[in-house]
Amino acid sequence: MKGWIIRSTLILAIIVLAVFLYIIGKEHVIFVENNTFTIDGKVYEPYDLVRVTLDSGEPVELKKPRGRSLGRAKVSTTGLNHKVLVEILDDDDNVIESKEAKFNVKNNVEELLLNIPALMHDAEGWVANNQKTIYVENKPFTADGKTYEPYEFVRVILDRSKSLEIRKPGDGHTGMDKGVVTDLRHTLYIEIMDNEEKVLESKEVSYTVGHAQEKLLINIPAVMNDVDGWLTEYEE
Amino acid sequence: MKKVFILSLLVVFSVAVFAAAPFHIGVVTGTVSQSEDDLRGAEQLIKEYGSVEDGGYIQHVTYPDNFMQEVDTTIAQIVGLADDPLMKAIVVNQAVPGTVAAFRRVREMRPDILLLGHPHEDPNMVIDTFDLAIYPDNVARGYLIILAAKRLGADKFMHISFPRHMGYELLSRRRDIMREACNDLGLEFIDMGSPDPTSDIGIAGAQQFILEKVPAWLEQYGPNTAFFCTNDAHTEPLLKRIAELGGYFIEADLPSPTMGYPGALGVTFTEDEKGNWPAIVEKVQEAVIEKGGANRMGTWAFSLGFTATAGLGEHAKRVIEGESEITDFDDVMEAFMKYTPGAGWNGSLYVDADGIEHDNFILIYQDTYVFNPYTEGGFMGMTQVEVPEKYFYID
Amino acid sequence: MSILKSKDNKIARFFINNAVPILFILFAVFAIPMADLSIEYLVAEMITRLARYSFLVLALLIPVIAGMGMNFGIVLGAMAGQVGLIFVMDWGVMGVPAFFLAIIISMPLAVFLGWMAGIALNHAKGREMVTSYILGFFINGVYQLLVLYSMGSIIPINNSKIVLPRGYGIRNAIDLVNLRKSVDRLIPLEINGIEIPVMTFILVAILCVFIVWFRKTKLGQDMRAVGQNMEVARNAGIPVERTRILAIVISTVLACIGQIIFLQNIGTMNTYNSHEQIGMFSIAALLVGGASVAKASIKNAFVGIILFHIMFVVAPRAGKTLMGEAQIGEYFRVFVSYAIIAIALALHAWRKNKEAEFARRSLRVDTEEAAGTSE
Amino acid sequence: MMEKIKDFLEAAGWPRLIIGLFLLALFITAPFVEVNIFTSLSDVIVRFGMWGILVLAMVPMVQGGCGLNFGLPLGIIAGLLGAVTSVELQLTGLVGFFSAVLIAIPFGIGLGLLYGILLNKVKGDEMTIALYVGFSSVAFMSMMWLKLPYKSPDMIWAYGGTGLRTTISVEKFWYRALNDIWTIQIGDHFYFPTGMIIFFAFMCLLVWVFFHTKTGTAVTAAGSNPEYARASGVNVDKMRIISVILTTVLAAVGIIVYEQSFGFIQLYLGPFWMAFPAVAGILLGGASVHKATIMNVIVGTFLFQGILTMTPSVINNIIQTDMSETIRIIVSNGLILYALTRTITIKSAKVKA
Repeated sequence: MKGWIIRSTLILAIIVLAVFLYIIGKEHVIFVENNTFTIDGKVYEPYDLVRVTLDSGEPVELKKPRGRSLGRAKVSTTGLNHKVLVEILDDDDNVIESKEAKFNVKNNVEELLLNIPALMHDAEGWVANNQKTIYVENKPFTADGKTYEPYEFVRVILDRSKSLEIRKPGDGHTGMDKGVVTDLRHTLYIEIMDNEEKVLESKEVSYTVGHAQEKLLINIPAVMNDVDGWLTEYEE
Repeated sequence: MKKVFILSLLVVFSVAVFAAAPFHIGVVTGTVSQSEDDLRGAEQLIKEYGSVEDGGYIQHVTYPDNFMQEVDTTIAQIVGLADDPLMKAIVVNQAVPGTVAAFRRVREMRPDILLLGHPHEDPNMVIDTFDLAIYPDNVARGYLIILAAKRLGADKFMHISFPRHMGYELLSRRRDIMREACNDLGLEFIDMGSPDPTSDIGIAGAQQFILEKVPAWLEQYGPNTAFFCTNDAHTEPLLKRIAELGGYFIEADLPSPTMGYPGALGVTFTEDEKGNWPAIVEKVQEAVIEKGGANRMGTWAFSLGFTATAGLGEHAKRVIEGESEITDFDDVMEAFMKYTPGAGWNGSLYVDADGIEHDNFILIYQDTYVFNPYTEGGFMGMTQVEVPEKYFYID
Repeated sequence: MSILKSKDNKIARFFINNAVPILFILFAVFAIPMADLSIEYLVAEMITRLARYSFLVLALLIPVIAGMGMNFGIVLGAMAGQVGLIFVMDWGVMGVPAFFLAIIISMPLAVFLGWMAGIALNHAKGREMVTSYILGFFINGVYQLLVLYSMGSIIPINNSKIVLPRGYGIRNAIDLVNLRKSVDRLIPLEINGIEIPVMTFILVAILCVFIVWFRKTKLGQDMRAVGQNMEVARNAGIPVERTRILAIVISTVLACIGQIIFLQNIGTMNTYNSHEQIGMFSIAALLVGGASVAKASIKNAFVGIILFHIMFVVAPRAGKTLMGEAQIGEYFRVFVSYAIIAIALALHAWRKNKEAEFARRSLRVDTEEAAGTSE
Repeated sequence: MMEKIKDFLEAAGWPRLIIGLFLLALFITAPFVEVNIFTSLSDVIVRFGMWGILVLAMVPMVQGGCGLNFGLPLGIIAGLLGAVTSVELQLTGLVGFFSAVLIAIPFGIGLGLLYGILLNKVKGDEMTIALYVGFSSVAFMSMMWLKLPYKSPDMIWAYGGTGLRTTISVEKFWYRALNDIWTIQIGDHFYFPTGMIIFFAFMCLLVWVFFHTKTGTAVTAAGSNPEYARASGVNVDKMRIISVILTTVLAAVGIIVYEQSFGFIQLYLGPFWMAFPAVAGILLGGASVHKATIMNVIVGTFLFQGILTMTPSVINNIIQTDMSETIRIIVSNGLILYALTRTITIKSAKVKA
């Protein structure tokens, strides 16, 4: 009896240790971004030069984005509680303004996006999940009293990587699928097919997701017919 | 008198100093028993630029024959090159497992050394560590080999491989592309498993399997079956049987006229044919035609292994001397053309699963050469064919 | 006269006892200058090799005590360790926590595999080495089935850097960049530009203490008894089968940890091959260090790693200089390395004979003296 | 008759019976998955003939008390030297084959002598040392293949450099020289390499005869009980050396037989992989580290090569993916493991006879 208690305690202790190790060791990639941030019609502009220190790591310097640059840096971190120190610099590297903030990461979040202008203005969503779940539906869409019908068989490629195949709802098909994408700017490649998988029609569109949005819904018939409102926030 | 002596001593010294190469290039290849052509490429470089022992540019070392197990030795050999303060570039052909680990250590020790190679390890790791990687374009070849088979008259296509190779992203992807291409071009695709030459039964056991099974396969699937295998050890017996009994062999996994053919068909070479690719192709062609393999068997006219070692070495030298840009596709091809006069090359940049194009990972391929009895040679013109876009999206 | 004789003996005994290291030092004296490698590089390389291999080689000791010979079955432990690493990398855990988490995950698997191997070896008494060798092949097939076909399809693995794009099967190479040298560099120390993996050496030291302590425990004593004579041990009430199984389980678990240490040092993992030759190399190193199938010590392990690996690093370059061709250098390395092991083993056997002779002689002197006093 | 069957069963033992039944099951399944049973049977027989002598080469050393010969590559190298020299001399047909054998034998004796002397120094550790002798001899010969002055255009490299190719085709010389003596060909599919099988039987006979000579019994005595043998005046060390020489020569002959059927001479790493299948074969046949008979060789070679041939063919045709190789590894090594972990009862009566 005594041996049994000791053993089960030991096993329990090891499991607790494993969970603890998982939590403190889990990698969270944090993208620090010095880029324009828009929320509720308000626009926060990026700074010329900022220095960002995450926890006690090496500081990173970010310039104002130019051309294709997104003004970003990638920092790998572990643990759930972080603090960030932002220093706005002038041309001679003098600190004009600085601010320190704290934030938490949920354990199951792989990537975070941290927007500096938003942080400096305390705007909602300055730190957000960088992974967005995109729900794609092949269902009837109604707009301006007109209804666009779903297609027999559709192949959708999210950002040239994740491929989804969706049939018309009914016969056990839900007419819906989802995929996870990272970042804010995305492309969507759609192929309308017949039952022999021959492509009848294809289309490519690009779209942008807001910082704070985590789940989005795309309606295929609406996209194919260029109807506004094909991209909405997803509600369970 | 004394002055003259000192002066002459100075002259002697200065000659010695100036005669020595200003920098060194490390070249790492397999031995002849693993990959002959790779090593011959290194010998070509030594012939041109001299070995470090003789004051030249090239420091050649080899990795172990059973490199899959002796990763440690591969790492030590590569890192050992970086111990030389004059070392400015390291070319590894083929960059077998352990190269990435070694390159990371070289980077830590000597960030100035250029790192080039033909990688075996996962593209994700290679992109982050290599300055330049070249790889046969298995995406395009997945389609083009099937197309060539169809043009030659095959109606079935057999892909022979084993689990360990199917753990390689680019090999596994090529198989799926081949399957899709067979579907589209109307060939039947047969996925065949075979013993792994590095497993318990060894190379001989794996080869014996091929020797025994090809006749059975030809009987079951008919003489219009094209065969393709992912492993070099399987190539030799496969060629022997196809030449004897029928079937098609478009090109090897790492094509070269010296890949499999000389051993399989007992081709004899004289001393004066050595080192001359066109003469070797002709000699192999004679043997293939004699066995009745005309219009059924092919290769690349210039060895990939040879060209990769020599071409990457040449490119590295040009980059260090400021003549070329490390990741400039045209510059790379120019260095390659030096060793393959008149060959048709084509290629693209590797695009990863996230759709990001990497300019330090170049995929290349040469035109397929089919042995035939006509003197004009059998280039298939595969480099002119445009590969349909959809194959690039197949995972 | 007897004093002179014993002095003679001392010198002779010194050479005989240290024949193998002397042979190696002779080899090194010739080969190192020919290899044209800097001393810093060699020292750094040896420190790396010690960090990489110590744990794995030490894992061989306990089955030797139990009379089971060289355990080629440590590849089973290595495979278990790799499975642990795959999971940890999939979950995106990094650094030292990843290291310990991988150990915790793979431990039950290692215990299970060790237990199975132990049972199999109990059915193959006297053929342990061959059986453990084939056991390695067999479990390798099971490992392939698990990693290449089940992971991603039955066992959920989602990280696209680990799983093949086709959706199941682990890639042939996995990047351990998040784990690379995390333990080695936990306590950073650099002497003369040479990095010392302090934490790894602390772990190795703990293991050495454990082995020394273990030998003195009841179980350790039992193992020695079983190793010397199974029948006698059985008659003395020692559960022979159970003791042997425990020896293999401990060895497998240590090998599992050893493989994780090995891979965190290298920083990349060949999913299907990293484990294969672990047994072969560890055993070779231990043998070079002066161990035999029946007797091996901690000292043998360390001496062996240094000597064996110095040869591995130096020989290809020395061979190249000697023969003027790179590939011949490579063959030269393999030839010299293994030929020297063969010679070393022959020398050990010779030493054993000589020692027996010395023992007989001293015994004879003792009895003569004893006889003298009694008269 | 019944007695004989019973005897055979006892000698064969359950593991072999079960593995034999498994093999039989594979043969029965074969036609249903479109594997031609005659081709398969023929393949198994050919492989049996190819491997037979190499497996037989294990026997003298085991009987001499030196354990399983992981140093088989050493003997193989002697054979390769013979084969390569015969090709260099452009000898063809049976003349080529037998001259290869004759050239190989002195090399085999010489190498065997040195090997035997080394093994006598390390009594108790023979198997480990044999492993390393195998490795180092393969590496040493790799250097030699590059440096030996063979010049035949059939054997030199295509592109450059000195030395011999990795694979040399013997098609123009003595391909199937032995196989094709009195070949029986039934239909398109069944081929029986009579000559090779007869040669194997002849070699078995020679070994059997040897072990019934005075020297042969002395070797067995030295192997089974060295102390007793020494007491009765047998020079144990000498007997061990004889057994090692015999093993090495048999391996040398075995590889030439193998090559004439295989069609290629494989140099460099080729010999490296040959020891394992031979060791596995004899173990599967019921031999132990201390005792091996010719019956073990015949049964073991047939079973092991049978499984090696049949498992991939049948499984491949059942599931058409690369997974079949994984299953082959599990099945064939599982069976060897099974054979190894069954207790082998050594019948003392047999030893005396």
